[in-house]
Amino acid sequence: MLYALCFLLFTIGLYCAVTKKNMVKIVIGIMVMEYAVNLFLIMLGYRMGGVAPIIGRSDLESGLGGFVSKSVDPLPQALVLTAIVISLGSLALMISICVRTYEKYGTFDITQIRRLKG
Amino acid sequence: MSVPLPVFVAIPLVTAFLLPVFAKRGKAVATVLANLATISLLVLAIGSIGQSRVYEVGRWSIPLGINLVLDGLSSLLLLAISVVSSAAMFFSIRYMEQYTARAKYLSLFLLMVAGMNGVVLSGDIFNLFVFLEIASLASYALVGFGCGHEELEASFKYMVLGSIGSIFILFAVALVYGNTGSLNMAYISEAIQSNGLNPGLTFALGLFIVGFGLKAALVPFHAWLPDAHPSAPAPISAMLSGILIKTLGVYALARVVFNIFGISLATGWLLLTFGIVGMLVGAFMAFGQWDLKRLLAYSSISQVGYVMLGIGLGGLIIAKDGNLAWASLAILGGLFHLLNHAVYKSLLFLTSGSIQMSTGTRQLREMGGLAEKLPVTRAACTVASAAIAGIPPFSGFWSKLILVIASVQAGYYWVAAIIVFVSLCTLIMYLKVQRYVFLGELPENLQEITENRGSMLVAMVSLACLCVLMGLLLTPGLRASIFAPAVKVLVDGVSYSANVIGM
Amino acid sequence: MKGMTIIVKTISSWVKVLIFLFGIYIILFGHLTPGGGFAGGVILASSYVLLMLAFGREFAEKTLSVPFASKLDCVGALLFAAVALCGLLYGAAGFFWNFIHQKYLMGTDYEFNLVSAGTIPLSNIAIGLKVGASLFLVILTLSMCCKDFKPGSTENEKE
Amino acid sequence: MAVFYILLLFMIIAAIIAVETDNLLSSVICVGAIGFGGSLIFLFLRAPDIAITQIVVEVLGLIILIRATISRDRTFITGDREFFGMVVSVVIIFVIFLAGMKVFETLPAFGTPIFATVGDSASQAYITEGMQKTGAANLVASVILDFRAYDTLGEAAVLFTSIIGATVILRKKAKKLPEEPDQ
Repeated sequence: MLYALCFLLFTIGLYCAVTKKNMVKIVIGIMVMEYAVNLFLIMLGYRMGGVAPIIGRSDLESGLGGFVSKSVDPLPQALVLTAIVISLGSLALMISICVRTYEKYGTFDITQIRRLKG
Repeated sequence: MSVPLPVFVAIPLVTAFLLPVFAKRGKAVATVLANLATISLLVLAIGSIGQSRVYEVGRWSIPLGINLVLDGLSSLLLLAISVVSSAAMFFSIRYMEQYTARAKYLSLFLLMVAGMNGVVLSGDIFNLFVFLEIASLASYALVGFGCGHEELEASFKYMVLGSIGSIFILFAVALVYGNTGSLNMAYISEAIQSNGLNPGLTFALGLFIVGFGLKAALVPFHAWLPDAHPSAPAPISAMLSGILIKTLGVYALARVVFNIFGISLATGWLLLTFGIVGMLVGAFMAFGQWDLKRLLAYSSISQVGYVMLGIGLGGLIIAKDGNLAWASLAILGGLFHLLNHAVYKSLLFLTSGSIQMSTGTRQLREMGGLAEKLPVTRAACTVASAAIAGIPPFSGFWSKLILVIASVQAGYYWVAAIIVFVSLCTLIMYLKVQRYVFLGELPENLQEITENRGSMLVAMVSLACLCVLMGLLLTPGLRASIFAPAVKVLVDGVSYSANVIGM
Repeated sequence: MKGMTIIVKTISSWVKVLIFLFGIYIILFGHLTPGGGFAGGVILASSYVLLMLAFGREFAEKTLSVPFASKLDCVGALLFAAVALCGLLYGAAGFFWNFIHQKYLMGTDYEFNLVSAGTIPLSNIAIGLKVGASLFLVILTLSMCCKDFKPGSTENEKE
Repeated sequence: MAVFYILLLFMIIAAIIAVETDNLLSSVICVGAIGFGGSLIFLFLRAPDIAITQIVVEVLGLIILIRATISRDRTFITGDREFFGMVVSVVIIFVIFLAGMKVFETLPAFGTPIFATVGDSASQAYITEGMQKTGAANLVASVILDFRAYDTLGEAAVLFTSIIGATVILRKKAKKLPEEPDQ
């Protein structure tokens, strides 16, 4: 059920990116999709009643067994860290294209930015 | 000579990191460094033909770490990338004099090359996504490099569709991880073979097809290509049309469909349909264009259709348990066409850049009679047009012939008919280019123009020579070392995992 | 952009130092506690962004000029690539090999020390430098573009 | 468990407002709300690294977005694209949504991660041997900077690309005559 809500967030983003005609709104839609995917990845690695994948001194002293049976999955967290930075990079590039386009055309409305046919 | 595989990524990446330091002074140094990087990649790519290796990054055995896989298909793509990128890089020495920010241009160019090499070599599905993002982001920025109205509009459109494609791919990666618990392609493939496809994995496959289809501009997803490719500077158009859509789209799709999920009847038909629809739509749309580069861009859609047709037909025959010899022939046709198209389409875009730099226009109606003024460009353009239209001694003829033979042998006569028909359309299209650009009356305002000199000529002439000689790649010795391993990778399908884990 | 009132300026000049130190802490202890190169780098960048918002763009540019930031960006990326390439010194299979840990520190009793984990802290520092410089650069360029901006007046550049 | 539902519903409501409001500035602020909600969820999902990164990235991302929209949202752009295309895309999205609903039944139930059920998974090895093999107590750091450091190199390159790309797109003068020197 939580997965489904997460997918709903994804679809809202997709809807925004596909149907809106304001450039910034399109960017926002893409950002929402990225949040949803990141959240989905982290959820995949969650363990009920788990602990963060960081080993403390007490864990080491009492043997790693307790930690191993409770830790959540560190791999999706590493992937999401990468994905967050990638999305920040593409956000920066996208916003600079938007700003520059606004400077040229004086509007964010993509129906008025139509020099190219097709 | 066997170099460690990460060198293919490290050389362009480190050079790209180094170049912006030369921003103010030393533009010449930056240019020389960038050219050295692409040429050394070319040498390494030629040296790696026929090898197959696995490299474990950080000495972590899979699945702990990431592995890089060099097999026949990867080395074919590496060769194509390095040939096109060194020609385009050499061409841009003179061509990019029209633009500012030279060092940043070179840096972005090399980042794009690094991204493509990373995609081709990667054996890990998430790593493939990361490098795909590098190449895509660099190409979004390069499409908008001119900062004019059209460039920015095309760049935004490309970036939105490309980002949606990337997110679909990431979502598919997440689903695959959730269902198999692994990110390594070989392990995923193994898990799918032992547990079978469940609805989650099928949905992930669908997302992969849409995502890579957006990158490859397969027909329902092609809306960005006719805007983005003409708007970029000519060497970048050559890179985008020549190699980027094939690496990020066709290669990645073929790898995922054939080697990870395993080809099935439905995916075989789907790829074949993508190919045929792309061929027809691209050819018809190209007829009506009066903008030279836009015509070339639509023609790219049609030519990528040929590649998809070859691969899809081969997959279909494999899925139907047909004769494997025919399947390999169809895939050979597709891959040979991929290599051919990389060479002649980039040559055509380079000649269009040369024409645009001389005349200052891209509109076919405003040109004419340039044959005397631009003799070398004309010769190169004629060679490339003959090759793309499939006139016998040139390379395009052989790949189309192989595709026709394969489809006739496998009993798909209608496919063969479509191939011949689209080939005729292509011929007419390029006759139109020849007629309006090089023949006819020379307009008043173009009396003074002269042929471009220097690096642009060298790049065009060397690609034209390659274009003439490409037919030789089908001689048995070269074919066995270049194409046979690549075809074998796709025909073997999911035994990829056993090969990689065993290597 | 001239900057904000004196209250904001005074507070932010104090807070800026704290944020900067916090960023350095996050980077250095990335292998022991939550955080790491990316988070720390972004925090470093945000300390400069705070300076820019409070004092105006010119002041921030004076503290960290654009060419210098772009050099730092390149240096950070090169350092990270160098960490990767250093592994190659120990044989052709050593790309990204954690040579310090595997060769020198393995088996010694050094857990939870700052110098544990071999190349990981080095990579964290390189990435922190890179991320901080590049994000500061992005915001600076974006605000430079906004400076002489008048809505509707598209420039008459010859295309 | 309930906290996840509450936070996710909060994020979804914020997303709907961000999508549907006409004022760009409020839309951007709602994006910030989604991001902070996401950061809280990450904290509850035992991912403190991600929570920290998400929150600081969110701050910078908001500054970038506000830079882009401030003083530019005077022209309210209302309405959507042409009706027919809109209907088609909404139908396609709805179909994707319905197809996706089926998919989540095949995943392991929430709270039982896949790595615990697969025998030779990488994550299990990271948890049991990661500390000893890399020496880092933070296993996420050991994964991103040692086991999968090659990904991180790619990620640094992505950031580098986007920064170079942004400065290229925003430069003042793009074209010049071939003979003219670069400034």
